[in-house]
Amino acid sequence: MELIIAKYNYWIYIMLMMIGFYAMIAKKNLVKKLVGMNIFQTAIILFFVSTASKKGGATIPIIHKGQEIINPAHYMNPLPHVLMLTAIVVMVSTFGVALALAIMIYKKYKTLEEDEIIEILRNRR
Amino acid sequence: MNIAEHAPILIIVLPLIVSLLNTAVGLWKRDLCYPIAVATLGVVVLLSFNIMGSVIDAGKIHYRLGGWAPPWGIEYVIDHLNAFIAIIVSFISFIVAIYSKRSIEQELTKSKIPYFYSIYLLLTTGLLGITVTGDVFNIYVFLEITSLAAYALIAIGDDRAAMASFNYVIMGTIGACFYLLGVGYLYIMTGTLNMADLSRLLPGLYNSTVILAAFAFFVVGIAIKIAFFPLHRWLPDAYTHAPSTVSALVASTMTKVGAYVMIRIMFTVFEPRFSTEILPMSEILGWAAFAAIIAGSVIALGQTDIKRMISYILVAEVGYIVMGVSIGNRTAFTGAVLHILNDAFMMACLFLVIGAVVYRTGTRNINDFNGLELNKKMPLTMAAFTAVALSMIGVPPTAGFFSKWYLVLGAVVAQKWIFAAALIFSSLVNAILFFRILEKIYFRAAAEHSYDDGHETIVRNEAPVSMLVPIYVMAAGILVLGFYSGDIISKVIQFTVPEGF
Amino acid sequence: MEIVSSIKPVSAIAVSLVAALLILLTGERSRNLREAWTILAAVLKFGIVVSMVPSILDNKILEYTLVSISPGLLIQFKVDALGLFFGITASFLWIITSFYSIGYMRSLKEHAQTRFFMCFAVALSATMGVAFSANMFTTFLFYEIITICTFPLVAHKETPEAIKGARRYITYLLGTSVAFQLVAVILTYNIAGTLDFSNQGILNEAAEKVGNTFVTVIFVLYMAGIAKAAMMPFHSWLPAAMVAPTPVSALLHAVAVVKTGVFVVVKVVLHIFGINLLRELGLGTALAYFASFTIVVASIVALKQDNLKRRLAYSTISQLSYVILGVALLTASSITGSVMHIVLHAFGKITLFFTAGAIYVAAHKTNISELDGIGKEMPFTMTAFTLGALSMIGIPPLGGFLSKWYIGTGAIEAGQLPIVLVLITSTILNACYFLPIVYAAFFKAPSGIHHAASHAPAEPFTVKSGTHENLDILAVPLMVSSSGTPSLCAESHNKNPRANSGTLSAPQAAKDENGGIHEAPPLMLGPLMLTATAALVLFFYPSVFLNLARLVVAGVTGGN
Amino acid sequence: MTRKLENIVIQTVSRLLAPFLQIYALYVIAHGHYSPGGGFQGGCILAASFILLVIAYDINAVKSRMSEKINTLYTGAGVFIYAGIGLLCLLLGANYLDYGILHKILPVGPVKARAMGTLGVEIGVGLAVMAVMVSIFLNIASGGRHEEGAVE
Repeated sequence: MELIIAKYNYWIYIMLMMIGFYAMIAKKNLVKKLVGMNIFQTAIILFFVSTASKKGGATIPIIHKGQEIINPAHYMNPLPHVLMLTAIVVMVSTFGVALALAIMIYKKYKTLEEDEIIEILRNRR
Repeated sequence: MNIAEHAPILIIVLPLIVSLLNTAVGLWKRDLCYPIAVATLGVVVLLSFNIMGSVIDAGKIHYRLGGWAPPWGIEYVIDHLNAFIAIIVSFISFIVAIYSKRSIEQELTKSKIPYFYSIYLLLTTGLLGITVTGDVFNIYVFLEITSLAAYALIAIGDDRAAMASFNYVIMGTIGACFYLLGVGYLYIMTGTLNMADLSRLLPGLYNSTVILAAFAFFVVGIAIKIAFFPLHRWLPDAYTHAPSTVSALVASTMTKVGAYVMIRIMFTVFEPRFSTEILPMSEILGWAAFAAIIAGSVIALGQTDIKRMISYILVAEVGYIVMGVSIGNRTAFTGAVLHILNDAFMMACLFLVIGAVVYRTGTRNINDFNGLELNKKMPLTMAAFTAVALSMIGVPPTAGFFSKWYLVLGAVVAQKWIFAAALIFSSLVNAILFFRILEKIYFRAAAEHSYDDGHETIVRNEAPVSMLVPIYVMAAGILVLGFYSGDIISKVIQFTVPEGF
Repeated sequence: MEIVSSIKPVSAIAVSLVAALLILLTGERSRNLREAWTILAAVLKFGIVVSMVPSILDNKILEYTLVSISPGLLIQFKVDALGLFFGITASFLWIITSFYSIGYMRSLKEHAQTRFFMCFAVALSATMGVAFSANMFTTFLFYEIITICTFPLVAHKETPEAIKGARRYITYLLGTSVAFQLVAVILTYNIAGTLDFSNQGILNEAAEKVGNTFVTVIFVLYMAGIAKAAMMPFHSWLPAAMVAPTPVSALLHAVAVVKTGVFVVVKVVLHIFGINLLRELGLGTALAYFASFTIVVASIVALKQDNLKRRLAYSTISQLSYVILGVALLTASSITGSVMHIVLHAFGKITLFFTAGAIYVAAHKTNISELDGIGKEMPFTMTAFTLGALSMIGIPPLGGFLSKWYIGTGAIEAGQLPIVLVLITSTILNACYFLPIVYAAFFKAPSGIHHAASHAPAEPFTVKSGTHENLDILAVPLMVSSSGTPSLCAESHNKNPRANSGTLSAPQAAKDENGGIHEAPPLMLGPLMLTATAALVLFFYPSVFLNLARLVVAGVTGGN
Repeated sequence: MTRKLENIVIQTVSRLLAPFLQIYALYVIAHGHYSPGGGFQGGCILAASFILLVIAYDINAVKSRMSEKINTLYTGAGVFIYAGIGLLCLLLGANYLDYGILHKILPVGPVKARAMGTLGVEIGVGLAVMAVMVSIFLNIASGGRHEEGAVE
């Protein structure tokens, strides 16, 4: 129990990730798959960002005017945030491409259900 | 500005800028996109040779982005292995770009052509980025640039391409996210993303389960990206339905670059000792590679679509490379790196040839080849195909033989007989596969004979020159590279072998 | 042994490669020019090969390194006596075959002649490569090239049967070489660190290190991997490959391909393992008995073949094992014999194939049962056939006798009397399946043309190295077995072979005299008469080959 | 998507809100180099303002201002600004993206020049991100019919 509480951020991210993973693998609807993908990626972003925080009122790393001594303990680690910014960009682009593909698929098969599409492809062959 | 000094960044920035300029140019004059793209890639090829030259002369190159010293800034580190892969990637994308003109004009609407070249250049940017960077997170970014470009390029293929590409998106994203998780765990434990820094800090942490988990995430993530058995399902679909130009590019470079990342993670970020002893990933990978080779070869036997067949062979070839890496001795590793080169050439050439055939005849079905009289219609293309086929089987003196030689020898040195057996088995299966096709191309049933003292009824319908030249560059590479493998090994590959092998 | 660097071996290989290119470029535009390239290359090649003879007889070794793949792994050529021996045979027979195949292809109006001649030239190139290679790596390389470039030749007719045959051909040859030979080569390289042929063998030290079982496994892999030698059970590609046009069968399946196979076996036995090691392990004897089995069984199978070419194919299988048998006995005489047999069988068998092709072209007959009385239609062809058959059986004064003699002597030297028995049995069987053809051809017809001539008796012969007491003992069984063949034998002797020699333009003249004569075109007849004659002449003047063979033996046994 | 949502309240509010959104976006872009914010975030907000207009009105309202052609040009220009500044550093003799060197052409010291260089990059990134976001949205919202010669 203590393990769960002490590291709750990890538990949350793992749960989210598994939800997303489940949706990506098991859902038949393509858009649901994409939603799952988004949850999956968000979970990872959450994980990264949560690792950046520090206990004891750490804040964003902005240097106030006149402040001379910089104590790293007072600031959150900005690097994971920056990394995740990049990851978000990647995520958005992936999502964009995936949606575009979903639209293409819909135009072609008039459905977004995977099994129906497979059925159509099989009949076509 | 000293070009040689800045070559590592130029090979990335140049295609990146040109890729977006190209879309703008495309609005103004569509026909300019092709020459611009080809010229850019030509310059990139020269630059990568330049890099290789400086690496051979002076050893590792370090390039600090923005002048920030590592581990704070992003650093590009180039040693023999990077330079080698960079040359392969840039050269193949250059050659395939030359080829692309005619086949893309046929497969794509005119207004899309600028975008095609734009994405094409982006893909190259991503691949080269993965190759030169010395930062694990940077690899992720470039990996995703590459993948995104590939998703888009594959989606413009035939009418089933969209679905194939969609599955690829799902799988590719899972792979990339696993990789990202690996990066995250490493960062938590060490606080750095720089490869050199990581390799310095990690040995003290080798017993931590977090590091083990990170390593496992890395390997699985990359395994998805390179379509390593049993995570290969997306690849045959995607590569089969992609336009032929794209198949040629992605099949020959993406899996190779993925394999490169695997080598980097396993042997640079982590020490060979870790990958082979502490977490016996090598052992696992070796057996998975064994399964990949067997399964890839056997499934390929059942295919009638030639592109799909080759895609499955590619799955087996990926198995070759991973097996060579996982055997873990100097010879096998040499074989694996050499095979990266040879397989890139072979795959590119195969898909280019098929592209030319599809361009002229419109069929990819092996059974249709029987009546096409391809040896009369496209004798030059078919000659090149024969050369590649022999190389795939591993017939000396083609290039494929030499890498296979090293791989089998490596397996034998390591006394892993069953691995050697798998490699031999796959050669034999390839022999069946390709001779079946060659037979269909060259020998027809007797009823269709035209004794050639009369007039030839078959019109020669050779692929256009812009396709033929790239095919021949590749085929010539396959025939010639074997003879130079001695030089390649002594000048380059022997320096890529990790210490401790 | 003096080692001289020389470009000659490479040029001998390159000349037909260049020719192949020229043939391809010329194509169908000018057939005469295209064929001229073939002839020119053949003659040139032969010239180059022959020009190496003096230096080799001088105890020199010509060497040339083409490219180095990695340390200890070179593509290197080294001409020694054995290689030259094989080189001369193959290049000489190429000249003859070229003429023959031009005649054959043109009279049958075959398709894809450019491909045919091109592949032919490349095959010869690769054969030279095998003959002159300095290490097992180079050998393997050219071995594979031969397989690949003869594949189109076998499938030439492109009929379903041809494709089926070619498929079996490639399956056996490529399959075994990749699955077994390559593994064997790699294992050898792994434990010995080198692949260079050496007179003492290269595995001696390694054998102590890795143990005898391992070496035995390698040996078995080699023997299984060299399917070109057509040892049972990897023999069935050879009959299957008989779907090829006859010139292909003649040169490739009597000379280049199968002889490459046995040549590589000889190389492996003598220069990879070495006589001493094999003796120690007793592998030589095992191989000898294995080969014996092939000899006898293939001969028996040949008996019931009705297709002429198939019968010849089984005969080849059996004859090839003679070479292996000879070398497996590991004695000086037997090795001499087996090396001699490479060339003698080549001349004899090529004659037989040429005649088979001639019969097919002139009379369109392929089965033995149809050949009754063909002797009067095609007297010259069938005479040559007779000569070839006699040489195969090993009846003096034909070349085949010499090699059998030496092998037999070797068997006695080695104390392997069962092998002598095998030789005798096989000789009888050979007679059984060849002589009926001769009989049917000449005598089964209502009015046969009798080549009445006195039988040339076996001339007294002297074998220079024959200091062995049991020569006479061996001579008797061989003679007896030849002449004791049921009733047919006497007839086969009743003509003077020399009367027909050198009659290149004979058919036309003959045609005027006998309306019944319907011979094959002169371009085909010439070569087959020539080789038949050669089979005969070689018996009387074997000196060049014999000297070379002795050099080989002297090398591997450390001089005698 | 082409169905019109004729709602005067929404339309007016959106129209009023858009400029403020854009100003805010510019602020985020301009402060990226020394406080939270930056090109990507700003670019997204900028794009959001256009997307808001699409939702409130319809696609054509925005398309007339942000055609595919202009989007493409903006994207190209944005990346060119970003990479160009990096290359400028190269030309001036420093490493790629080493903005400190820009003091040679800017009337400020190396430290300020670094800040200026970063600002320039943020602007480029913001422009590109805005254009790409709008472009993605328009394309997907119109189901690929946004521009002629749609992907088939």
